[in-house]
Amino acid sequence: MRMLILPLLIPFFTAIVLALCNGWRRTEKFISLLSCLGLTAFVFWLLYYVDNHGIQSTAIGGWAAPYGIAFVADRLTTIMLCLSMGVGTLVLIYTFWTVTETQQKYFFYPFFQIVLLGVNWSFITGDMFNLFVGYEVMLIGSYGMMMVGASRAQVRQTMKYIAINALGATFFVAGIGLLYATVGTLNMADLSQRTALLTGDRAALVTAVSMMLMVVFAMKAGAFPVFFWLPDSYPIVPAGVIGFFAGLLTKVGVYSLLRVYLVVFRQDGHQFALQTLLILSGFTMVLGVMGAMCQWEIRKILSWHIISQVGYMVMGVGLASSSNPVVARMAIAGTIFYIVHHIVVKSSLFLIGGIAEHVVGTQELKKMGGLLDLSPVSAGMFLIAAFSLAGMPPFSGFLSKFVLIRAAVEGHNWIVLTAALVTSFLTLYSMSKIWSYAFWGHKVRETPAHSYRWLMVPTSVLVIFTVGMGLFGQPFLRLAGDAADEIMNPAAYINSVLGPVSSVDPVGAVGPMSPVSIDAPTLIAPDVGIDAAPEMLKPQASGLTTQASGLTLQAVGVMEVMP
Amino acid sequence: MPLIAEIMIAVCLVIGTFFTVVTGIGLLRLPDIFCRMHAAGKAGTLGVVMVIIGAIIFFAMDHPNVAFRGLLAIFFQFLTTPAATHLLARASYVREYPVSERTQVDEMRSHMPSRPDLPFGEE
Amino acid sequence: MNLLMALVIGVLYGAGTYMILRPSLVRMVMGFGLYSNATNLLLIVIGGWTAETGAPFVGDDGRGHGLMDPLPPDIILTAIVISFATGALLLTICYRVYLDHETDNPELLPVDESADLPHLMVTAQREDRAGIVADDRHA
Amino acid sequence: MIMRGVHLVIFVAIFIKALVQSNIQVAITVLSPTMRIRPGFIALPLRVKTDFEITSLANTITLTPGTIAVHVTNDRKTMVIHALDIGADPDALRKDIQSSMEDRILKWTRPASKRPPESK
Amino acid sequence: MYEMSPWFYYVCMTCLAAMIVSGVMVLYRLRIGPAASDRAIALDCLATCFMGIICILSIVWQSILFFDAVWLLTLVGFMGSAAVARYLEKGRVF
Amino acid sequence: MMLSPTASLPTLVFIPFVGAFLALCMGRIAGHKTGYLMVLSALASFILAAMLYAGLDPAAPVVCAAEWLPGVDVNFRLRGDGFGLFFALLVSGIGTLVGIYSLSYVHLSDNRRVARYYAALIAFMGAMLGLALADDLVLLFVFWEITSITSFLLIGFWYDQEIGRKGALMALQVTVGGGLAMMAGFVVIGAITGSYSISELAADPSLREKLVAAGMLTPALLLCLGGALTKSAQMPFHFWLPKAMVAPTPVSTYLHAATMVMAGVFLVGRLLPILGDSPAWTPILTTVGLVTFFLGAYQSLREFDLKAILAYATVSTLGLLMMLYGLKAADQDVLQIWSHGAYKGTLFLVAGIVEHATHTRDLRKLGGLRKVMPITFGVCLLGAISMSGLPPFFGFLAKEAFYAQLLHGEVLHGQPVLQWTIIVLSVLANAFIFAVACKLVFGVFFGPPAEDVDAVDHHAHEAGIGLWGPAAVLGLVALGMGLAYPITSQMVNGMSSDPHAHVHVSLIPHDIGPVAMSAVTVLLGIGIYLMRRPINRLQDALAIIPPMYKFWDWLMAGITAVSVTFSRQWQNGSLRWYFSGVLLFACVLVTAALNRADFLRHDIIVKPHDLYWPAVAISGMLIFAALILVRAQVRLTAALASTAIGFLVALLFVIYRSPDILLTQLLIETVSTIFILLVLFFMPRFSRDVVAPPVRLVRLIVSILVGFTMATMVFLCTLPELRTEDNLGLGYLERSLSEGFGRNAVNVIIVDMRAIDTTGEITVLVVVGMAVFGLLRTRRHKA
Amino acid sequence: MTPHPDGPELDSPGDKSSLPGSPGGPPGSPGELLRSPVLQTVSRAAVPVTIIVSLIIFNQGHNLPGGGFIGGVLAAAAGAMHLMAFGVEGAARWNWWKLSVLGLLISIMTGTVPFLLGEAFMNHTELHPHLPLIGSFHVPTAAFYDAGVYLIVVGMLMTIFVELGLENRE
Ligand code: NA
Ligand code: NA
Repeated sequence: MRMLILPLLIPFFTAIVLALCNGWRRTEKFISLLSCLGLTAFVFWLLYYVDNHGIQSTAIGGWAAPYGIAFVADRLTTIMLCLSMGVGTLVLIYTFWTVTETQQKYFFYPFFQIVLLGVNWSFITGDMFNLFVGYEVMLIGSYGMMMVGASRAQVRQTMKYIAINALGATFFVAGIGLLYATVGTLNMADLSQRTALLTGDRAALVTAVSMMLMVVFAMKAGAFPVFFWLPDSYPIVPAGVIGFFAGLLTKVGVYSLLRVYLVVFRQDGHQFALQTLLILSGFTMVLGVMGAMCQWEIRKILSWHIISQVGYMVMGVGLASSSNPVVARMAIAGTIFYIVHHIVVKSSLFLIGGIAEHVVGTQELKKMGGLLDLSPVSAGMFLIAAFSLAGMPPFSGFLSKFVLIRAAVEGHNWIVLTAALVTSFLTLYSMSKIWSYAFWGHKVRETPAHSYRWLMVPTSVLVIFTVGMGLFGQPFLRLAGDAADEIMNPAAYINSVLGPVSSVDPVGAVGPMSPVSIDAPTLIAPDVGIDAAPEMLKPQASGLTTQASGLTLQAVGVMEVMP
Repeated sequence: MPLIAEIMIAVCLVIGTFFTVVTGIGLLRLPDIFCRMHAAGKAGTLGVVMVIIGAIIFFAMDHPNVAFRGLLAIFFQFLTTPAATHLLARASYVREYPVSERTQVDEMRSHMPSRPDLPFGEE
Repeated sequence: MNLLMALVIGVLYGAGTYMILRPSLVRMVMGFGLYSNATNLLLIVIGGWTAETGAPFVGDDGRGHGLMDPLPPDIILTAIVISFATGALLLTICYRVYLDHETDNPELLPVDESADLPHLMVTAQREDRAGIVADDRHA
Repeated sequence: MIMRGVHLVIFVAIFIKALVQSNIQVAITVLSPTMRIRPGFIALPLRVKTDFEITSLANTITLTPGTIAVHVTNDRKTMVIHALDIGADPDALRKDIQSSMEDRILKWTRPASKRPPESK
Repeated sequence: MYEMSPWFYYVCMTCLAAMIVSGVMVLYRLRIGPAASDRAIALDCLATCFMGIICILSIVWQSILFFDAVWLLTLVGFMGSAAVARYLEKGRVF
Repeated sequence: MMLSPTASLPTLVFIPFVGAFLALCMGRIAGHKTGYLMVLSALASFILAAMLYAGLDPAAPVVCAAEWLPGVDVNFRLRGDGFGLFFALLVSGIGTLVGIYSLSYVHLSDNRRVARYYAALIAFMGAMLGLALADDLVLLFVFWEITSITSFLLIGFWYDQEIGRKGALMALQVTVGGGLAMMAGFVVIGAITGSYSISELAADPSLREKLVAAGMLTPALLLCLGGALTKSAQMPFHFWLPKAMVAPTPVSTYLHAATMVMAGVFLVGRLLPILGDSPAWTPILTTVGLVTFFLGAYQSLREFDLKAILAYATVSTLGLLMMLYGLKAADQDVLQIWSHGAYKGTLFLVAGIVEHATHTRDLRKLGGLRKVMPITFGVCLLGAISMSGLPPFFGFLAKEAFYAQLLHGEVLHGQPVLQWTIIVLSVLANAFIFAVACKLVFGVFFGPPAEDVDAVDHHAHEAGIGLWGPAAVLGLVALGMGLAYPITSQMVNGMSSDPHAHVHVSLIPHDIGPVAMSAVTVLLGIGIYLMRRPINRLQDALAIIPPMYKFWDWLMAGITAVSVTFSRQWQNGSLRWYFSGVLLFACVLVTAALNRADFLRHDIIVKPHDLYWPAVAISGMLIFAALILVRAQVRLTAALASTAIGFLVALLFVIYRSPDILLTQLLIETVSTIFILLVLFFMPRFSRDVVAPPVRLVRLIVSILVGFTMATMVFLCTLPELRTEDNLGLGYLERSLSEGFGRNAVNVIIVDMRAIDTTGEITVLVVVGMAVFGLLRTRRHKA
Repeated sequence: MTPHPDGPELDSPGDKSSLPGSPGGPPGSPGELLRSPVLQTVSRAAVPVTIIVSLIIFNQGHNLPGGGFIGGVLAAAAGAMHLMAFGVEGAARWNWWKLSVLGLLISIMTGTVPFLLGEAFMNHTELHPHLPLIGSFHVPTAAFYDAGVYLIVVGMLMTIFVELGLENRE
């Protein structure tokens, strides 16, 4: 499908045109909006299309994978694209009323498009090194946005942000190099089918390489212990944009964890990486929320909460190490669901924080108060978003936590479950703190400092979404479940990229195997029989057996794990 | 490749290498920065030019465009190395890098009128 | 050969680490330069080496046997450029940070990023309107 | 015009010879165990005027025996050179440079009419 | 590709070794300085040595692919030295 | 329009939510009239619930089920059984009365605030109705948490006052914290049994056996109790309830006396058939219940704030209920809840009236209101007598049944010590309650008013019917249900969570035991009331342990303190620390992974013929140059050493036959040098390393670790045994000329085969250029 | 001041407040020292040659070492030499970043044209244009892509050179 290039091409051209239109303020906004709306429409159509017609891929430049670079759109990718463009467009609209003249003059909108470009790029690419490139494009755009305006704090914190990311980039490239040395390819689908054949020392070495890459993804995701950059840099991101950054940038890391540790690395013993992630997730959750507990600024509190929330998602990825495919599937589906929820909610919270700043002129809780009287609608939106973040029903946060907690329970991961619950409680604590200080209390001023009416429009869309996602979660759960199926069974992914007959035959010591039989060992881990929990597995068992016997390649669509 | 060509190339290489080694030794042995520049600016130039000539001869038959590149290199070498030496030498003098005590005369000093106003402290 | 190169790469990474951990922004940037070089070496090393390997330039027959794997150089080229560009940006920013804070020791920079957070939209807009831009250098 | 071309060729030939000479001289100096050098800075009054001439002279001086051009004064009347071995009489060195280098450069850079008188 | 005479090969390798030795000496000057110009000169000479090394390797391998690096190194060496000279003299390069 | 029973179930739940939404929308215009929405929706729900109750078939209750989240086995399932409908009637009935009461009680100038109040109150009612009728654990949890949220908003009605905010926050945190545990418990149940349906779980023993088999019966119980005990304010989680009394009186009456606090009890009743087999059930619930029962009553006597007194009395009754469930005496749950709801509702509303009239709730300042507020006095008497358990009131019936259960209950049979402990403490607790009832009536309505409260004399007045009417209705319920005990008996047995309940409810005693205990209770109660001052002093002397809420505050303060330390120490802004963290993390991860296989058995032998000697020499120079850079104390030395390193690396690229990157590297290094020189002009000199020796050591160790780790990885990955020869390289070469029209395979890859990589790379370049331009120009313009 | 282990610090420009603003400078000022006919003459010769060579390098990239990036850096290096000799004021008149944006546009367009023609994005092919005088020759479309890269590199490097060169120049 040639059109898969559009999520890159449109931001590209938009960025170029915007750079050339530098100085025409209204034109810039108009073009940005037009481009974002168009691309949003496209990616939502793409989601619909992929959901109905299976995984789509395209060979850039007509060079077939694994030599050329393939762009692949499976459900996970298109979900992420929809999120990035949807939230991106809303935040763009929000910035129309927050961006300053200086910021716009020095390339605010072109950089915005570059960030979108990089984010979309990271989501859609099917090549490890191209993923690195996508990361770098995203990062470079984020550097630009972070310091646009060039205040002292911005420049200083951007310096640290760049430095830490430079460290990450080093490990990324080194890891990719070592991966190529040991596996011999960079295409994700090709890697997937090759690593599945690895055993012994080489498998262990590839695991070590995967751990080196984990530093990068964990860092990008903001996981323990490498989330240093996040609480330091987010508070200086220009208002509005922070909503986008908070929602999307860390999720690129989580997406990569899902993609890389479940699809790309399937060698013997690859669960080690997932188990490590599970351990990290516990720390991430608890420490993230601990960091938030003592903060007195909305942005900082919310920034720290990103970390703890990322902990949940990483927990989901880690829970996928379960040898029980039902649990793994639920964990992955839960993670995807959580990603959707978190992007929406965290973005909306930051946007509301921006509105609060607009109304009372500060972000410091101790100087705020009475927002409930000053701006009741935004107070209501905050209440919904905050309770959603804390996992309270009936909002999306509850459902997402529920699924993950169920996966943790079914996987008997009691410690991480405890961490998740404690985190949830402390999240509520600090959300209620914001509410109590900023929205309750005495009015710090009689009327809003600035008009904020238009800022409510994009914000309310996000808030309505989180309510809708909580009340009518089934379509999302279904989609997340199907996406999880695609991830757990990469055969369809591989076929889509490399064609039904693989263009690179796995040769050498390992011996030829067809891609179909490769999937058997990961789908059903040898130690889990169908009879381990017969009732529980019953509905799935038939689908899985079909898979295991390797009868059908297009099993993804057939498999109906959820009853 | 005819023997004579090999001999010519070998001679060029040996001469070039000799002068390059001389550069290295000179750089280590000569007493001050200005003297060391003599070694660098001259021996370096001739040494590398000879090696390049050797290479040009070697590739002359099969790859004529190497001659073009080689001559380009020689041209650049003659153009730039003395200029670089000149610039560095003056900078060194301006910065008052220590001059060997063997230096006999210094007519430079009188030709630098603005010297007392040097923008740099004695660091 | 690979042990030798592993040694060199290890030394470069170690030296780079030492440089970035020192309290000087310029040294940090140079440390990242070392990292970049080490990574490039790593990439070229994984391409494999034998004395007979040729450069990845195919002849008229279009065959590629006995030639260097061209993918690692390609990766290096992209990575080198990206790290160079990032390094240039970082260097410029380090310069700016020094001008702002009059120290090039990152450990001495203010920790609390909100202490001089001027971009609070409200402030910025006001100053924008007044024609002066938020320069809080001596705030 | 043709004469200037001839002079250029002569200049190049002499220059190459001087280059080799200078290299050998430096090599001998460097390799000699005692290293007998008498370095010094010498001012050289200039007759060349244009940027091109000055640069040619400076490069030539730098590439030839034991001398490097260090400085050209702003009035372009003097060039300071550093010599590895100024010998007993700096004026002899000055005169040598003027006659072997500066005159020959002037011969191919300018038509005879515009040439200043050759040095004695 | 032609089969080069063994003595010629050894001459080349000896020259290569001598070039590398020269490079080491130059690098040592880069280490000890003392003046910044010393180091700049040393770097320039290092580039010169590398030109020699690349030329000789090109001959040994009978490959012209590396030859562009030779004249590039000339330019590069000059750029470096000139920049350092400007830096030392004026502080600013441009 | 007649609704089918199946449809009326969800309708009665959703009516209040629609009402709440309307209240929010119209509140700005309607102002206080929004309260009619409350009355109307409560009444509508009540009527629907009553209709459902009228048509209830105990064997086959009405069920309304719809798919909600089939992906996680969660369904929208409402079930109108007796116990659920009782609760729905309670909620909507008291809701109607509280709505009417609020119309007169709530007076604020801010219409929006009033609207928010009613919206929260109505939404709360909806959530309680949903909770009562939910037949799915997850759905129940959803409604459960909505009650927490709305309760939070209602307690925080006086949000411009510190005390209001604190009370609300504490209530929220405690109940939601427990709720989270409860959710985990529900998930455990659902995950193991595969069903969240309460009725299914209760009816199907095979599902419960799964829990037993998985060993999760008791853990699930403990987790679920986390929610129930906090919500129902059981010791030691009771402390939020008195703090929640800052809420307006209608809220206290409705949420914190009659309905919401009963949710925990209700849940325990729902769980009894599911988790009652757990050996922990009786010990935990009985102990917690008994302690709460006794201490609540005990504490109640200590208080002087009308609402605090009532709050502790409520806590006490909640304990009683828990204890009953602990003793598996589920048959009298409705009896107890109902009687408590009636009299406690009355008393709370009366307290509100008194406060409304006198602007104080302090018993020590009140007194003598009998004459000024005769109707209120009468109503109060109804509630107080019922509370004290005197016939012929409803409270008497409940207490008799309770004592009978203590004497004849099966669980306590054969454990005399335990039985008598419980009996003694229960009698004592009831005596305290009796004394409290006396204290209320006499303290407020008799005796002289305190001198410093002129309010009593000058402003106190009888309330309107809007205020005392609802209270009177409740009080009459307390009286009427006692008088009409045969009907009461039928109803409470029919609605009990125990389908086989047949509690003997009668004003005419048929057993001497309970009557005797009642007599003792009354006598003791009178004694305590008379001795209340010395007892209060004794209580003050005994109060060594700080109140529980302080422990909670300390806990949260402790967590915050840890948080402060953590964020200061961890997120300390030090790049050095950040880098070290990342690097060590990388080393640890890689080493941990490498340790999983024995790589040492691969021979590490230097094969001389494999070494290319120029590479060795260049490597040596490279290491030397790296040392120069590391040791450089002068900036220019460092810059030049960097360049030298770049050149040496370029030379290694020659060895590795890669001319393209050779050229690139040379040029890049030169340009980098120029950049560095450009910037060095502005930067300060390198300072001497001023860091402390330990820091230096750590830095050295980290450097060595990183170098070693990377070297190991490179070495292993390039070992012939471990490196793969089956890579893409040859494929690229073979396609270069034929399909890419170029001999330079690297360039063909760059501009064609993997051109999209290069596109990203050039994008980065462009953006860096623009970013530098923007950064420097912005600041230059400012300067 | 503590002495350095490497002897006196010889590289620092010291107090930069008194530094000359531009090359040259009025007679008698410190900047006067810096007038350099040699550097200017050398760059007059070297800059055009380097730029021509950079174009050659750019052109040969498909079959020999080289390409847009290397050519671009080389051209920018020539630019740097020019700036060193003649100062940044002249070059500062242009917005160099626009050149890089233009280059990006060209590169992307090269990929987009085949996309619009119904093929894969960035599907390169060989063109065989026929021009008067020059005759028929073949150009891989990848060359246009590379030309964009060339412009980008020149634009980006010159931006940074010029902007850093302009810093602190009142
Ligand atoms: Na680099
Ligand atoms: Na590339």
